[in-house]
Amino acid sequence: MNALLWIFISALLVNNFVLSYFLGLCPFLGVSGRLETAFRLGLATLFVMLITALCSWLLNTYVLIHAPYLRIISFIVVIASTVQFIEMVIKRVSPGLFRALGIFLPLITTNCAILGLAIFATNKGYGLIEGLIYALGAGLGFTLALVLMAGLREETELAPVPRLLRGTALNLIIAGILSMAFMGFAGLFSAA
Amino acid sequence: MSTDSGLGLQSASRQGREPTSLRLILTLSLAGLLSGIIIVSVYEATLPTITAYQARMLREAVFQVLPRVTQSQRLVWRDGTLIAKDAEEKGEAAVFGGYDAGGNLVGYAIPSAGPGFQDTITLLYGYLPGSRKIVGMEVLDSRETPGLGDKIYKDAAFVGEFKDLAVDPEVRAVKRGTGSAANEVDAITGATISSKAVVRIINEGNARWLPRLDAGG
Amino acid sequence: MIALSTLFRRSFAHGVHPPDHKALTADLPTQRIPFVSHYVLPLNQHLGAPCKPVVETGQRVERGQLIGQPTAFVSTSLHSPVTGWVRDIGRRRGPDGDYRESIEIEADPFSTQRLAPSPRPDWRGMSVEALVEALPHSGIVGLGGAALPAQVKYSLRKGVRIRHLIANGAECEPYLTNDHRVMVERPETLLRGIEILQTLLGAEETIIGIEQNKPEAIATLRAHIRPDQRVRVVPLRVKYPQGDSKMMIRALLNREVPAGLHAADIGIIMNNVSTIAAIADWLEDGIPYIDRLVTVSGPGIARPANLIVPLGTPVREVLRFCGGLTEDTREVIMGGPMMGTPVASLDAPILKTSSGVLAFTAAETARPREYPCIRCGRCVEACPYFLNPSRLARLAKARMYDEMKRMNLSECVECGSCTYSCPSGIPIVQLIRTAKNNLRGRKRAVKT
Amino acid sequence: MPTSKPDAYQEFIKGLWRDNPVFAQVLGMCPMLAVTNSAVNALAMGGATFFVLVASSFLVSSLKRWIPKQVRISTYVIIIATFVTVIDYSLQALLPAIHKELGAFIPLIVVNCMILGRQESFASRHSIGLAVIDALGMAVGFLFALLALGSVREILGNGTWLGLDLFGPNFEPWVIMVLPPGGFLTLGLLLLLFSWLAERRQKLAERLAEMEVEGT
Amino acid sequence: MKRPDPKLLVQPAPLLKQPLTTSMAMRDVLIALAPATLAGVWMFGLGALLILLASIAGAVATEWVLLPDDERRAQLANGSAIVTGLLLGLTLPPALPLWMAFLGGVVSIGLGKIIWGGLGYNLFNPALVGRAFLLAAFPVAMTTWSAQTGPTGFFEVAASNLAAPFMHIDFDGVSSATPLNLMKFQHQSTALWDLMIGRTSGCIGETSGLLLILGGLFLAFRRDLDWRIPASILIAVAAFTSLLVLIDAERYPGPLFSVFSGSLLIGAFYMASDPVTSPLTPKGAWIFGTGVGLLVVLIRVFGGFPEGVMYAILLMNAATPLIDRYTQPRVFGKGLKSPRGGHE
Repeated sequence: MNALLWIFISALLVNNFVLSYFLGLCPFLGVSGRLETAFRLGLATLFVMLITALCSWLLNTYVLIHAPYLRIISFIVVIASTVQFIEMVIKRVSPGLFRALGIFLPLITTNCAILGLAIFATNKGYGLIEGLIYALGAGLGFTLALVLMAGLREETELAPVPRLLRGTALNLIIAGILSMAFMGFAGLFSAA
Repeated sequence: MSTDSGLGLQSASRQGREPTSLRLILTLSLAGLLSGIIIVSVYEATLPTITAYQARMLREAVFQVLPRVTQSQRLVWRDGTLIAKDAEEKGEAAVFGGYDAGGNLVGYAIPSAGPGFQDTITLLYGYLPGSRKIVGMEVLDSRETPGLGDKIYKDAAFVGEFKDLAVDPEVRAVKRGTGSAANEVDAITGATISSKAVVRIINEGNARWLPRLDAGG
Repeated sequence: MIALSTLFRRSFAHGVHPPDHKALTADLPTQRIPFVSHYVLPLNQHLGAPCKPVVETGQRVERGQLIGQPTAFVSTSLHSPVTGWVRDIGRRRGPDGDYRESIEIEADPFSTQRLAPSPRPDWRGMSVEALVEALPHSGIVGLGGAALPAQVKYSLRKGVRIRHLIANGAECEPYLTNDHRVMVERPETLLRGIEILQTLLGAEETIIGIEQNKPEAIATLRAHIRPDQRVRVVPLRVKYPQGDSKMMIRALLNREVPAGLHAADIGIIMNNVSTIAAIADWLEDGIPYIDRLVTVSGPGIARPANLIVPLGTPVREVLRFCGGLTEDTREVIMGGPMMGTPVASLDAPILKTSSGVLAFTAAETARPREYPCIRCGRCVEACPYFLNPSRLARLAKARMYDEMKRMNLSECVECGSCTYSCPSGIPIVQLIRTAKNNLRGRKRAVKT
Repeated sequence: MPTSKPDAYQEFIKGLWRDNPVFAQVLGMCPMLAVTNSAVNALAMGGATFFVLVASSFLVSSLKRWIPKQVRISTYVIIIATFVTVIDYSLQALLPAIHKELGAFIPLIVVNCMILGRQESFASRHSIGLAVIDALGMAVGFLFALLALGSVREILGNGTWLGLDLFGPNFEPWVIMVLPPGGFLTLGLLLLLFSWLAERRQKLAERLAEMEVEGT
Repeated sequence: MKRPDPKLLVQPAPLLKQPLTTSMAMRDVLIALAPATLAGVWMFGLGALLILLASIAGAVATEWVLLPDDERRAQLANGSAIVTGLLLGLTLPPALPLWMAFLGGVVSIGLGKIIWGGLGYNLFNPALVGRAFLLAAFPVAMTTWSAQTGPTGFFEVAASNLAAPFMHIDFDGVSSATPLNLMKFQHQSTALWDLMIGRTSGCIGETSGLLLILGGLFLAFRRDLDWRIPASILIAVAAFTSLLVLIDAERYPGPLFSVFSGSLLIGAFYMASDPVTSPLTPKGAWIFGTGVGLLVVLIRVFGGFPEGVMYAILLMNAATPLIDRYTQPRVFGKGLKSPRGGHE
């Protein structure tokens, strides 16, 4: 139980995918302009992460044990096709959800946070449950970082930010400060 | 932003007519085949070097934590006994037996991992079943704070604490200068959490392995 | 104990406490200013459509004679404040420096200036609809500042039953004491007007809300209310903007008028005490609205006063009557200091809405340098409508007007509490006004 | 993107500065920030990316006639993933110490938007020669950016450069620089520097143009 | 009418103005901090004073260099850079090298304020941005505490204070554990009265609990801060720690210790309540303060650091735009059932 809690907290806060591992920076900087979209992208990513955790566990357990050299290629192929498949299913089953998440799904394919999740979970040797908890923490952590960032960025739009800084430079510095703030979570529950 | 400019979703209308599905599948299969060939050949070419390197690193680590050892053997716990097993299997924990030149068992190198200050700390420590002592510790992997937490492997004094450490009743980390008992480790000033994490990871390793080693050794 | 009772007086939430400065004029009886030679009467002294002149240049007019008639439902009449001749009909500078179509009248210096009798309607047995028909002929507008033609409030939606009539005697703007003088000097007229309106509307009760810094008005009115009249005087906490109709209703009846609706929609009609007195003058004596009660005050005025001023009198003449401006005067305001407008020229005429003429010196007009908003939240705690002025101002500066609309920009009544309380000296109300104008302009552009 | 008369030199040079994938296009940041806590790691990551980009561009441009557009992205991904696997194993065999440092981030080259972007927008539309030159330019630009970032972080964060001790043993390192916040902050400030330089250059060019007009 | 009309001003309404300015608010903060500052200097000696001066100098110099010429005078005059520098200095350990304090001031203003567009637009507390930077950059120097010098050693400036820039610092013999360190790593409590009057080691300005409360009450009285924020922080900390004490009184620190130890009071009264970086709405203020309080206890008790006030405030700063957004009070007259189908 404690181990699972730590896996969750670690992925959510201590080793936040974006702020500590720099994963998923493209969407983090690209789609954090508006709070609504940021939140939706976060949820879509969380969803795909959970599916990816499942798939990568299946791959690890049944395929890659025999052919470890196919790791990278099989992960990326599985992620891409999963995203495509999910897209089709959502479109068929829930058009409302599709309208909400649809445009983000293709973006998620090239989100390194997803591939990173699969690779890290493999490297850490997580089982199915641990992998799912890890994905849950990572996805929620990604959403948290994205939503916080979006809130801050919407605010900076009203500010007389120096012209040369406006855009990615400022966003990176904001991310840096956020990342400093998240350092406060270091060691959280590790001694529990 | 970046993906737009990067992926450039503009349609490239080079092909005149629609290719058949068969052709699409064929193309992808060919690509897969090609990539498979490349990957497998590189894998085959590099595998011996990689395995050799990994084995050497592991051996060196074992030698590091166990003195007077010249060879080691991977051991797994199965059906109440320790058996020698070189092939790794998923989900199966192992220790390394260290033997001297005469083939006599000197001690065990026990790997253990657990949460540290920042991320998981993986370490290996040497244990002598005869005297119930830890005789060496090496951190294999960690992301502790540079300059502070990383003293768990950079600070010779701290690493030295594990050169002669009793495991009974349980290893304890105490403030520097106050520890005198055989089972006490002086924590690093300013990196108490990391020091305590190391001790806890060792205790966890002990809890998992010592009963087995004492029983099946 | 007064302080303690103040604390528990009924009021609305939020608001500000500017010093009231009413002692300068509160006890000065009203005086009639002598007639002057020229009067300028803009045709739109009220909200809605300007009235249409019914006189020609050169024509002789009597005091009280109709010179402009309403052109729409939201419009009202204009009567000559003097006996004399129409000199010109053309564009003249209004108080805020804009040019308005106006009738200029030269007073007949030898006239006795007797009021020409107007045909007055008989209010007894009148229906509310008939009242709405009659009021445009009086020229009366809401004298609390809105300048909405008086009949508009009384055109009730179908099925609405009025339970309460509220007489607004709050007079929450600092310096102004003209409503106060009406209540002190003409309680019978006011109560008569209340009786008439209460009867016509079939209202159960009338409440006169008065800020408790006017104890004389409270006492006088209480003394004059007959036991058979269902009228109460309720003292209110001294707080700006207590006179805002929705805040007044909140304070008196603890009811919230839903956004986008009017008081009448929830069965309440509220009029300023001066308006009610003017309605009584019209219905009882046939006096149209030609004289305005003006408080002349402020540190720049030699002799502050409460004056009865014929409409159209130039501010210069009003000031001259009060001994002129002091040397250090920097600003002359028409209306109250919170919502009034500074005049660009002393030639500006007194309008139906000119409740005050205030002269401010450098001490009052000095503005600290504007600093960026530090989100201290004083404006948020000041806004009686629970808006977020800090954010609205920030959005206005970034020209994000649509976002402002989402933040309920339209609910702002521009009372000025936020700007008053802002330590960074940000002209929040002005920014809000700009945004409203911009949105309005855009809507118009879409329509055409 | 395709110019009417592509000039090989121009194609190469643009990736270095004007269209620098990191500083100008802000692409491929995920692997970049994570591994640039030292110049050596930055070089290794840059080198790996260099190999993957150039090799993929070569292959894609030479195969472009046979790749149907419906499956082109999938094919590119397969090609890129193949080369990433190749470099992953090669590094593991040849430079095991560095591979241990870069660890999980080598596979992430697959999703470096910059690489896929070059295939889609350039390599698939140009001749082999141009594609390779473009890839070389971009890869060198990427390497340069990584090195710049890694150098700043290593020098301040560790007092060394490429492992060489710069300030002697008494240097007090700025640990934050090798931690995640340092990556964000350094890249942000480098971007600021880049846009400042770019603006200054543009102003200079405008001034020169004005002077020329006056001169004629 | 001999005298010409005066030149009339035409300003937009309202034409009255509350006599209150931003620089007055900043002056209030300086006044409120004065007792604790003096106490800190008295207890930790001349070195502490030098640190305060260095961090203020860093802040003011950065503002001077980075502001455009026409803004300088006005921005410096409002005193916000001095407040930032002083607040930063008060949260630094007394043995810190002066150059680090100066660097902290530079970062506070540079990354904490200027890049956001200057005063009023920064989304994180500038002093804490500077401090977080220093703590991440120089973890050892920032967590080495010296004992109080007392009046006799007032003029003895520690060698570490005067360390050369960029050079390694020798902290031999200056180490002394703070109450929070003692609690976290050795489960030792400190006498409450010592905590209240500041007879402990710690950051320069954080030790004198009672003086900090005094200044905080002054600010609350002057309405320079939203009393809800410090109130909710203290309530949350006290409530959370009481709960923990109920679970295991041996293991967890009690509420009074938690409130008076570390930088909780200076953080609650002077940093979390910084209006620029905290929510505007009353409900938001409660949420913000409660969040800070919970995070402080979470980090102190379950996290890796003995002290979490700085991180807690920075994290809640990051959440402030979101809090503000979802706690807008109901606008007057909105959201009511409109009788008889209103015409909205």
